[in-house]
Amino acid sequence: MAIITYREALNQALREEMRRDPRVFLIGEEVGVYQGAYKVSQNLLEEFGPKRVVDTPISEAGFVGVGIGAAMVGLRPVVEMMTFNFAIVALDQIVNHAAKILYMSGGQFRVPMVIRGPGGPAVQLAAQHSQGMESYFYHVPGLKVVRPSTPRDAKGLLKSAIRDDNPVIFIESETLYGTKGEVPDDEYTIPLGVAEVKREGTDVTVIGWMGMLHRALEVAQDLEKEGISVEVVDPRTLRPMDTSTILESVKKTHHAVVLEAGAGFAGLGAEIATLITEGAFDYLDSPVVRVTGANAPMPYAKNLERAKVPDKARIIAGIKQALAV
Amino acid sequence: MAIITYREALNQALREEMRRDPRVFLIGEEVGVYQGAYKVSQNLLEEFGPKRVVDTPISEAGFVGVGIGAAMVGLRPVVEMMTFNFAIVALDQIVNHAAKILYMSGGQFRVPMVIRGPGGPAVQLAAQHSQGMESYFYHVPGLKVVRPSTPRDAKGLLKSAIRDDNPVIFIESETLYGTKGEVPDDEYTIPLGVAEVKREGTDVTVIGWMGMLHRALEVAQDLEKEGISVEVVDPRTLRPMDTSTILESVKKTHHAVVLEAGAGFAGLGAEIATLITEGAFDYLDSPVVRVTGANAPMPYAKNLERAKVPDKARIIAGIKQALAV
Amino acid sequence: MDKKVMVDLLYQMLLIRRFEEKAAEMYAQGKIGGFLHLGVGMEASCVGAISVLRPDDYVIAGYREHGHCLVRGSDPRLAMAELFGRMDGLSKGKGGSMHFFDKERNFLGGTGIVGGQLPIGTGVGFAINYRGGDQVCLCFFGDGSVAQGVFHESLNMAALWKLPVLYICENNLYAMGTALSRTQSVTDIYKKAEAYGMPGEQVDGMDVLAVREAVTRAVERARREKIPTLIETRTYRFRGHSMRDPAAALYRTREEVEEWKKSDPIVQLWDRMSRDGTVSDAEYKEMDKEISQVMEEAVRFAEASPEPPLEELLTDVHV
Amino acid sequence: MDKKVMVDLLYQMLLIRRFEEKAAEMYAQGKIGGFLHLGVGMEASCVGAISVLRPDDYVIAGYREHGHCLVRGSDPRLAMAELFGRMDGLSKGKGGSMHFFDKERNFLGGTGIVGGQLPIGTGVGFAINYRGGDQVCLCFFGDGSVAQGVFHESLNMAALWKLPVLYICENNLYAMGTALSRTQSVTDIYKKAEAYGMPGEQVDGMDVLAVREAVTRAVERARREKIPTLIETRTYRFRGHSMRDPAAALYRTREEVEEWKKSDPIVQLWDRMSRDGTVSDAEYKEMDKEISQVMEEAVRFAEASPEPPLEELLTDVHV
Ligand SMILES: Cc1ncc(C[n+]2csc(CCOP(=O)(O)OP(=O)(O)O)c2C)c(N)n1
Ligand SMILES: Cc1ncc(C[n+]2csc(CCOP(=O)(O)OP(=O)(O)O)c2C)c(N)n1
Ligand SMILES: [Mg+2]
Ligand SMILES: [Mg+2]
Repeated sequence: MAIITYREALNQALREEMRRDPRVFLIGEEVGVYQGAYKVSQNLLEEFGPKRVVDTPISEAGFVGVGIGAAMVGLRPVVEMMTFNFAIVALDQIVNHAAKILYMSGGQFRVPMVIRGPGGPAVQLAAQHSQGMESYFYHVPGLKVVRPSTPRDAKGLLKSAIRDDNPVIFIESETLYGTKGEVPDDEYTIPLGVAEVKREGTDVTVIGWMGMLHRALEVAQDLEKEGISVEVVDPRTLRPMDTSTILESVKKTHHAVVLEAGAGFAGLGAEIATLITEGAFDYLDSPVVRVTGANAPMPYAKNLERAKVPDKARIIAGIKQALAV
Repeated sequence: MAIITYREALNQALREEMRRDPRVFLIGEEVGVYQGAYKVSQNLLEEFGPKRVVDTPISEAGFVGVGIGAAMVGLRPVVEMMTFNFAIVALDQIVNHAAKILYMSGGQFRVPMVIRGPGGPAVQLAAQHSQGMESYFYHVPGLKVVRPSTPRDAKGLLKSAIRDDNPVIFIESETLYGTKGEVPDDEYTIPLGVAEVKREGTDVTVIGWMGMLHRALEVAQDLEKEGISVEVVDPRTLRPMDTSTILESVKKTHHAVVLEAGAGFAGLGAEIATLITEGAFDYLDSPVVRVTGANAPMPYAKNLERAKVPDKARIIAGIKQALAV
Repeated sequence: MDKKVMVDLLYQMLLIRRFEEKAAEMYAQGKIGGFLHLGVGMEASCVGAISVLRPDDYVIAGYREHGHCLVRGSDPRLAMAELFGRMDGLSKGKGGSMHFFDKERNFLGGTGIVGGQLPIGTGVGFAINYRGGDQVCLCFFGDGSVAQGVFHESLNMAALWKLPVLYICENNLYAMGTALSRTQSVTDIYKKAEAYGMPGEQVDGMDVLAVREAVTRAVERARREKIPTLIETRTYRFRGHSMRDPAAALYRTREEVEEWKKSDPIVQLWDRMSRDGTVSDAEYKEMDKEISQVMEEAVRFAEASPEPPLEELLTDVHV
Repeated sequence: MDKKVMVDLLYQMLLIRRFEEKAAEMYAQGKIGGFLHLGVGMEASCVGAISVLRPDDYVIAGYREHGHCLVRGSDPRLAMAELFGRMDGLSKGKGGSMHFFDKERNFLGGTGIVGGQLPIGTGVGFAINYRGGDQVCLCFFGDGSVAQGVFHESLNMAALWKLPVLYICENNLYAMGTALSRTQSVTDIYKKAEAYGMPGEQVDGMDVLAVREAVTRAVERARREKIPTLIETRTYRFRGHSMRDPAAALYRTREEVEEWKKSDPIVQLWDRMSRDGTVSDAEYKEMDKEISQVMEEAVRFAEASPEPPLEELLTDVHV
């Protein structure tokens, strides 16, 4: 298996799917000449030309709508959001149109499109460029939402997302683009809606994704030395959620901690905690613990930014709270 | 006490606050000449003139931004969303600007504005006009979110919202505008962030708001005959949530049911259920039960629409599940 | 002009008129719920424009789209069943009046969000070019929609990328209760085309032949040269904004309405054809009778169609 | 023109230039993080425009707003401390480069969302009229921002309601890596004013006096007659989009950059003033030295300022 970056994995997925299916095209700000704001689309313009790698004006609502229209008549657009912070100006197109057209048309019109780009906390980009904007999508019937945390998942899930006949929100991470990992040499896909146990353990289940997942894995290693065995579950697709993999783990460990980089109130962590409580109440030895970001916009100052997102110490404290040790 | 409609209560609140404070003005689509799409602003143009009752083009992002700019330099706008379904095209202004400017400016600029209008399910308006669009706001630090369920609350809370120095999302309901209730004759306000026990009971706590609250109150009456005593709590302000009133009730009843008209996944019901589980785990005799709308866009057909939102039978079933009877 | 074409235009306009009158009647009887926005008085615009198209062209519109869907060839029975919220409706009763869709006829809706169709129609034009076709897409919207940001974003992209899209603004002078002059600083909508370097044209939207002619030219330009056009059809709705605004009296005078009714597009065309001798009184009456029967049948069909089964609540959420 | 005014214009441009050069240096040293968008080369636009204002007028801009804030009179020490993320920064270090705000100087930000400032600036104009004042609001944005829907919505409202707002498009020909001709079908931005019935004007954005003159006229029109204006200043950024695009080589040639550098606004004005004898070489050097000292002091101040205390994480979320 090759070891490549998360960015390269995404690039490969795009390239392979564009080679496989001429209906797939990439559209967004700076995806072509500039090779992508975060270089995910590096060299794609060169290979596929400006017809299939389309630079747009700064009109997110407009070009998401272009994707929807193209999808309705048979193409398979991949729309890049430079970051998901900007998806908010296109939210009406995503939520009121892409997500609902299949339903409103009684099943007549499909909208097979992927909207992808980085989201979640970045580094010193402050309140408008570093936030959990994605929270809204989780709630919307008609959407699928994917959050890949490793190069392997990024590639396999993006390929599945592109082949899916529904609108898929695919949210990457600025802080993960440069991270490396093993990726199979042969072609593969990873199905949407399937969680993965990223580390096995017996004492407590920690659920996390993106940056939080990696922090959880570090913490698990640290706690092993203290004799605490942490199982780490990565939902990978957050909508629809693979509840059974999570419940299976919790039924084994009897304790659960949910991590969330964004503000906690009304975040997805609450849903996961509730799913666990509903599905494994009698197995739980203690209430599910949420470890979440502070209830504030993201500050610019380094020290405040560090305090905003859960760090290892807070995750460890959360685990110990769950275990009451 | 006078008995007036929810609509009249809102109209009185607007009128009184506009009389009290010349900085308060109303802006939005059809608020003036047309007297409001739902007639909440009836006769305000007549009394206050076009300077203070401002009809706008259909530019929600634009006129929400106008409200923000005006608020930053000292006015106190009340921005009407014809319905909150349309707030989604203005979401960037609300979430990235109104909610964050105080923080990003290090406390320099306040944005004292109210964005109000109806939200939630309506009657046979289908997927785009009848939905829980408000879900997103609950998650955003910097916003307050109010959902008044009675004429008394509508008036008292709107007056507080207008006097609040923060951006307040104030979501009314098309299905409640015509409902009547007692409203104090003397001037009064109801503080934001304070829940109310709308009905006392001893066996189970039901938490609901808007249409769901009224359904819960009916159910409580029905169940009384069966010897089940239901306490009904109305959070009134959903952000910030008055968790202590809810916990107090649950600690008394040991059972809780959360109602939500919208789709359940990642909805506010999950947050409330989690807050209860976190805060009263040892008092709970059974897991918190959520009774929520179906996981689908809103259909137009009457029979499907009826099936989409929790009815009395489903609420009763939820309560009995919680009580294991 | 070809007699057959003219008779067809008359037929289409009358069909739409009678369909909507029947819908209003059914709404009053409580058979139809929610919002019902009628285009009575505005038929020349959608009929004149859409009559120009080939079957493989595309049409997209807003929530006042019954006419656009019907002239595209959709079955009035399925349309009526949709309004009734029944399983045989165009969208299985899940969409209702604001969400007519007909995939077989390349009719893409039907949106309740003012302006929401503009970027989507633009995307259809994008797809046409992508596939190397010579179809066109007609994208209809109201004068009120011009104030939305997506109008601007869409026209810029269409001009920039040379997309075969006609943006047809059905300017009925009001957006709900707001007169055009109170929502737009420049009330000649077609002039806004200049800001995008796109041809713009204003046309009498009560004259079906004038609309047809202007659209024919613009369609040719789009098909052959990939040039988009902004067309403004000046028209008027004889009724309120929706059935919930029956009197429409808060924002316009009875005189104004009466004045506009004098240029009723159906009466105008019929007058002309009867003057020309293209169609006799008897023929017209016969046509109207036939159409009325179609509507009776549509209502019968809709009444007879079952409510969607409850499983439908959860189908079509995902493919 | 008054010598004092000219010297001040020169001083302001140089102050901004040296501030940003210092910021770039500090960024390279890791003292500043996140995005840092510099306006080096574009100083004539903000200085020429804002120098016209009264203290009670208002200014709002985007994320490339250091210059706008400084020429408004903000203390470079506080600005530098903001970039350092320190408690004495303009926004207590919570905002950073993209979120300069200075309430005392009616400087309203500072937004990272392309076009986000346009409706807010429009609202400031609304408030001015509401209170019956004669102030104006200058609302700055880039050429890329013109494609956003809020541009269209804002200009329409401003023209419709006669708001005293100047919309100043700082057209540096690129939005990140995208040349203007690849984002706009009409690349003369000022012509878009016509669609709103608003005066539009294009001006050489490398010539501070030309900018000042055009803005003076437009400000008068806004103050006295409540007429908004769209002004396009043709300018150029000498550096990349942000510090993360140092070479800016993917989308423009070195020759193009060199060509534009010949019309460096500071060099231009200084040349002219030295030719006129308004300012001598020695005086200019003295000015530059003084400014350099201001920057050294700003850095010292920023370094010395403490990080915000941790409580600040949760303050200013609500009033
Ligand atoms: C984004 C959005 N804002 C507001 C509304 C409410 N609304 C529905 S129709 C309408 C008026 C639209 O007028 P126009 O575009 O002229 O179309 P017409 O009704 O005249 O055909 C408004 C404001 C909406 N549906 N969507
Ligand atoms: C809504 C939104 N979309 C995209 C971006 C990413 N972005 C930041 S700056 C920029 C280019 C803006 O160009 P222009 O308006 O010309 O201003 P300039 O940078 O040239 O000063 C883009 C696309 C953003 N910040 N906000
Ligand atoms: Mg209209
Ligand atoms: Mg630019």
